[in-house]
Amino acid sequence: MASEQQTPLLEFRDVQTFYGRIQILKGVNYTVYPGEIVCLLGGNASGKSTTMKTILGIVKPTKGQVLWEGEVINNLRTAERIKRGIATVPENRRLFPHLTVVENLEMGAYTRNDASGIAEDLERVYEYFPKLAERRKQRAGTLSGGEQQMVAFGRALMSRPKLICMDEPSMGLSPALVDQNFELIQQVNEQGVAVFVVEQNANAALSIADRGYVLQGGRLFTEGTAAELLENPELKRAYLGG
Amino acid sequence: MTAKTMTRDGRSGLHDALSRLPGWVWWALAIVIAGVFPLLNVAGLVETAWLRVGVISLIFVMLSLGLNIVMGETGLLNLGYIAFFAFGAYTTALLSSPKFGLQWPFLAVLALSALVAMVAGFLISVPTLRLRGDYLAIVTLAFGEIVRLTITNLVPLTNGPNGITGIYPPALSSSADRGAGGLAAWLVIDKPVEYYYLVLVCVIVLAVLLTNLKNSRIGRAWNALREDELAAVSAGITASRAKMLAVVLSAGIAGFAGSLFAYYSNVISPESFLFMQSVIVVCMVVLGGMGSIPGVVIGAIVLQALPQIIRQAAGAARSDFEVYRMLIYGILIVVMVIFRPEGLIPDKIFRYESHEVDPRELERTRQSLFDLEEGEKDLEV
Amino acid sequence: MSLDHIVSVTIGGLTVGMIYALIALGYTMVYGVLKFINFAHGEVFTVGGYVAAFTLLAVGVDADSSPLMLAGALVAALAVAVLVPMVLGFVIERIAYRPLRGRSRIIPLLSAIGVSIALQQLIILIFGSKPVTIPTLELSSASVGLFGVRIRVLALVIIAVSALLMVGLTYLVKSTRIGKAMRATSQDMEAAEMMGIDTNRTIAFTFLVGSALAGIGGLLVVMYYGSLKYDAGFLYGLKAFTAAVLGGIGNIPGAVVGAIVLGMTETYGVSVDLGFLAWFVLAGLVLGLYVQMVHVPRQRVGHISPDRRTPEYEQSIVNVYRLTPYHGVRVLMAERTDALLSVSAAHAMRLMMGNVFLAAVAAYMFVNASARIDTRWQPVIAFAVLMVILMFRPSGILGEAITEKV
Amino acid sequence: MGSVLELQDVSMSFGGLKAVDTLSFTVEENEIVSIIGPNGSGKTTTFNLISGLYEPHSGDILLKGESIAGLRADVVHDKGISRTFQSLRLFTNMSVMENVLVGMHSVTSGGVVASMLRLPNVRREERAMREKAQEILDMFPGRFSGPRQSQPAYSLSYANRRRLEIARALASDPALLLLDEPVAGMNPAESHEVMEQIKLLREKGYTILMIEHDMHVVEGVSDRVIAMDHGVKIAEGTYDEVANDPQVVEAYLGKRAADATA
Repeated sequence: MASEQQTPLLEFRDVQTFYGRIQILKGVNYTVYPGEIVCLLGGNASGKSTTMKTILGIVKPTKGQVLWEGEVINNLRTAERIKRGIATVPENRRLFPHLTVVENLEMGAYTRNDASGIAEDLERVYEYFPKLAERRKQRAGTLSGGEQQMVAFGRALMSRPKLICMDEPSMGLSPALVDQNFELIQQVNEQGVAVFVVEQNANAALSIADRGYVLQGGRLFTEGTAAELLENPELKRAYLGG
Repeated sequence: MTAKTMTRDGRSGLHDALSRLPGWVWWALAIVIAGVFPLLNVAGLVETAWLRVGVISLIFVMLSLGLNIVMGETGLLNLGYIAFFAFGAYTTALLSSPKFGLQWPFLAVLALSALVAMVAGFLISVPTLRLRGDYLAIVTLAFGEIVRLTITNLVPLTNGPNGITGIYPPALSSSADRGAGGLAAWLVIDKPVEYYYLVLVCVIVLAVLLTNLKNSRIGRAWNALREDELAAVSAGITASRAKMLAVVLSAGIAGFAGSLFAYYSNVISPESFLFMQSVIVVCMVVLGGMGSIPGVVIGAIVLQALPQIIRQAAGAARSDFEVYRMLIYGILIVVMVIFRPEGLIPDKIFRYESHEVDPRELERTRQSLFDLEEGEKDLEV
Repeated sequence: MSLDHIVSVTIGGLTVGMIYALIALGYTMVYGVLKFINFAHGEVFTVGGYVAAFTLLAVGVDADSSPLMLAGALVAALAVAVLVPMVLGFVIERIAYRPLRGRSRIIPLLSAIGVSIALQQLIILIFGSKPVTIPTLELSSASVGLFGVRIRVLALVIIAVSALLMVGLTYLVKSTRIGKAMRATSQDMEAAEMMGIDTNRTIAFTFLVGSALAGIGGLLVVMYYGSLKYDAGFLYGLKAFTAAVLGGIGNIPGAVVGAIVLGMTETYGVSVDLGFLAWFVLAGLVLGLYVQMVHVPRQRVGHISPDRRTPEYEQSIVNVYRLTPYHGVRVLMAERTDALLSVSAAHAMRLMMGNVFLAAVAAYMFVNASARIDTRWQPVIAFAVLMVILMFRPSGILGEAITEKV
Repeated sequence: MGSVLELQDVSMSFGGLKAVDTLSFTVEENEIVSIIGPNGSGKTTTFNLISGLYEPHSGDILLKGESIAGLRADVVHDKGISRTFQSLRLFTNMSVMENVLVGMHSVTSGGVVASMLRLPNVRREERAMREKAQEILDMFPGRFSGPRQSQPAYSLSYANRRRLEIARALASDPALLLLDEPVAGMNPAESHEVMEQIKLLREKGYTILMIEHDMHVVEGVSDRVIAMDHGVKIAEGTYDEVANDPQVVEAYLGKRAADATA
């Protein structure tokens, strides 16, 4: 799927970030090629969430470069990044609980101005998740966990992304929902959208990913294809419960 | 130690040397200055007007020390604090003026004034202390205004806007003895210098008592509630009792100060108990440093005495002057909370609300807020 | 109470209520989005009234002005009454509030108080400390007959204009893009940022809208009463805040309902006999007794775990509520080891205190049935409503009950 | 008389959603029990119920046979349960020493007037408190020594803050210690140290109920493990029993994990 000659969709070059004086990312390098599923594994506080925020532009790197399709985007605003094709499914979904399903989906297309395009994409999301069409006027907070997950995915798709960043898709969810989530990721990926999954549950993530990075204490501990990582003895001990 | 090592962090050697002086040196110095100041007046070097400024400043020091207990130590913003001052002042005025022809003994009136304010503090704290910080601030504001409007409207008791006049000076003896002259006359406090020393002694005693209290388990309980109520409660602190104690104690101090104020100024009227006065005391605590006893003392003196000095020097009219003064106070609060929230003289380790938060904590905070803080209202249509 | 009295008092209450509502919306929107009480909002209202009044004075309108000139002056006054507060609100947010975002509640509140005080002094410095008074205009004194009562046209205009603005605001927040951004920001600021919403701009917009409404409120007050004092914003601001809390802060229709309720309470409070008001208090007492005697005990009994549920235990819980203070005090003193009983006893004491207070008030009112509350006490009514609502139902009449333990 | 803590059919729901559903378990004297389960399975709610932050809608909680359900958190603390929080909740503007001293609030008694006047009994108590606090801080060798004790808690490293929270909870000599994810966010070396610390506490006779995600720590210290999912206890037993329980594997360790390791 991914060829090395292609321009990477997203690239981190020696990115370092600080919160005050505390350094979180201590120089990390990632690349994501179009159409790939890449997972980022790591325990609590390894810098996963910060990576996520750095991709979205909510946190700005102190050093190093974030590149999007070969162009440095270190100082680009979040809205600009979304326009260029980055979307997110945040941890715990983070829907707007008092907004209706439609309104939540529309928030995903907030950066766009083409009413007809938005309407089209809305239809596309409904086709994708027929259940949401039934519930379109319902407040998001009243939906079941599985339906909320669909809204979160639908919301990300509304900006016509090239890359979806997925933060902890298994966090706090029942096994059935986790499975649904990973199936959704694969489904979305089959449409040609690259997915960057940040996950603690290494087994689940590696079972769908093409490649993976392992983060520990703000540094990359190891990286490789999913198959390589699954066989890595140290990883087995640390994350796979082996 | 050489001067070189002292200046290693780029500060001047003097500054560094000064900051190494133990705290009691500063206290002693302050007390000496405050104690000697009126002697200059006795010696004819300083006008009596300055002594009056001194007395009022010291009364405001007491008020600030009292407010600091709730605002600085316990973290409860009280915007109606001046109401307790009013309770003390009116209790004194009613018990020691021609209004009802009463002249109770000075010490009894002083104690009773503090007590009345404490009871008021208790009554208001019972239903309100469960409220969140910002709501509590507004409730106390409403309470302060209700008290003031009641004083203004309850003419038979308070003479309304005209106030109560002719409050007798504090006397340790009864009025009958005083007519006889001699020792009894000595026990009347009616000269500015005498008032000054009376209030100064009260302030010093109060500062010592409050410093002791601050460094006791009770002071720590207050601080813990200010820092994190949930954790404090989980560490065994009864929030309602500790907060109530803070409110009642601070009310008592305000009542006490109010009594001294009434005795000193001879006349009291609702004008002295406006919302603005509450804000002024808040301003003193913010400027000096919330939770810092020396800071609060300095804050009160700076904000009360300095404007008077400037006013006398500039010879400005009173009303104009008040406008500029309040304008500056308003701006001062904003500037302080933005740029130096810990105040001029911060409490020993106090760095109010300006932590560098470890993101590892941040990641978890949301979850925990979600767990425990219900009832946060979002915008709804 | 004759019908015409009721009509005129109701219209009067509705008019002030609508003015409170215009200001209350600013409080409620800012609180909804930032969870912060914008204490300086009352002063923004005053500034609106002042600049409008000075515009009218500058144009030189009086009772003899031609309709065209009058119309022109009003449009100009409206324009400045909207624009100046907007700029002011924007600047305040930028300078005094934005740097404090994310700090604990009382810090930005302190800043807001500072701004409020400073603004009040600035108004004095710029416009003087005397109330600004506009000439009597035909427009503001005209009246029409309604149900046999003379009603000022301006009162009806105020009610209509305010209602219109509120409908507009509801549409704005509910259906427009920026309105949705406001709601999204209010519900989850970080998630809103992840969607590409510029939350800073959204918050600034909230301040702009709130300030504009307050400015219009200022204009209407100047027109209605003919004058405005530099410190009017303090009382109007607090009343509007009361209204916002009364309706459930953060809730836009709630602010309007709360404002109308407050306006009515205030107006009726000083316009009718105590004997009439006493019935309302009595109704409150009946409700309070029902809560204490029936509702709460039933709830509490439901909390007893099944294995400890004996008829005696159930009865003792009920007794604590019904026979306080005797049982309550005894339980508090002697049986503090029993969780449910001691918690219930303390709770029962609080309820009882409230009911005794209500009974005393009702009794006083019936005894002095023909007396009226002096208008001097009118501000006290608003403050008392504020205290009572914050103490007993901080979520407001339209909000869901907030259940906080700790 | 046996169990230190006993939960009897405790239930609690938030707006219709059952966070804890008829949960029953016991913790025996000098035992370390761990609760595991996915986020949202009701673990922290259980802690909040035990420590008095929530009131159970039904069921009972007994501490040494005495009902504590529905008591206020400070009263529960007085009765002998102290806790740490998943999200750190230190008194950040107070010193390390003061944080520990606050933990002793309920076992000391100095009154207002006596404290203001610093009467001899207050001084004596204060001295005893500081000695005791010193003892507790010394249980973390090298972490809170000398001048560090008077530094504010915000100046500590993340791991030391977690340790200080444990120290504060120990200050009142609790009958039961609740640890909510004591090694969350720590690196393996730090986790290991805390693990040793917890073992040491058992030797000193403490009884501990703990929530933890780190399975190495759970395995290393627990006498018993309780697994929860959706507010219900789905398994209980030794670490090996629970870790191999198919329901636990499915709910917590993950089906795919099960497939992958199978």
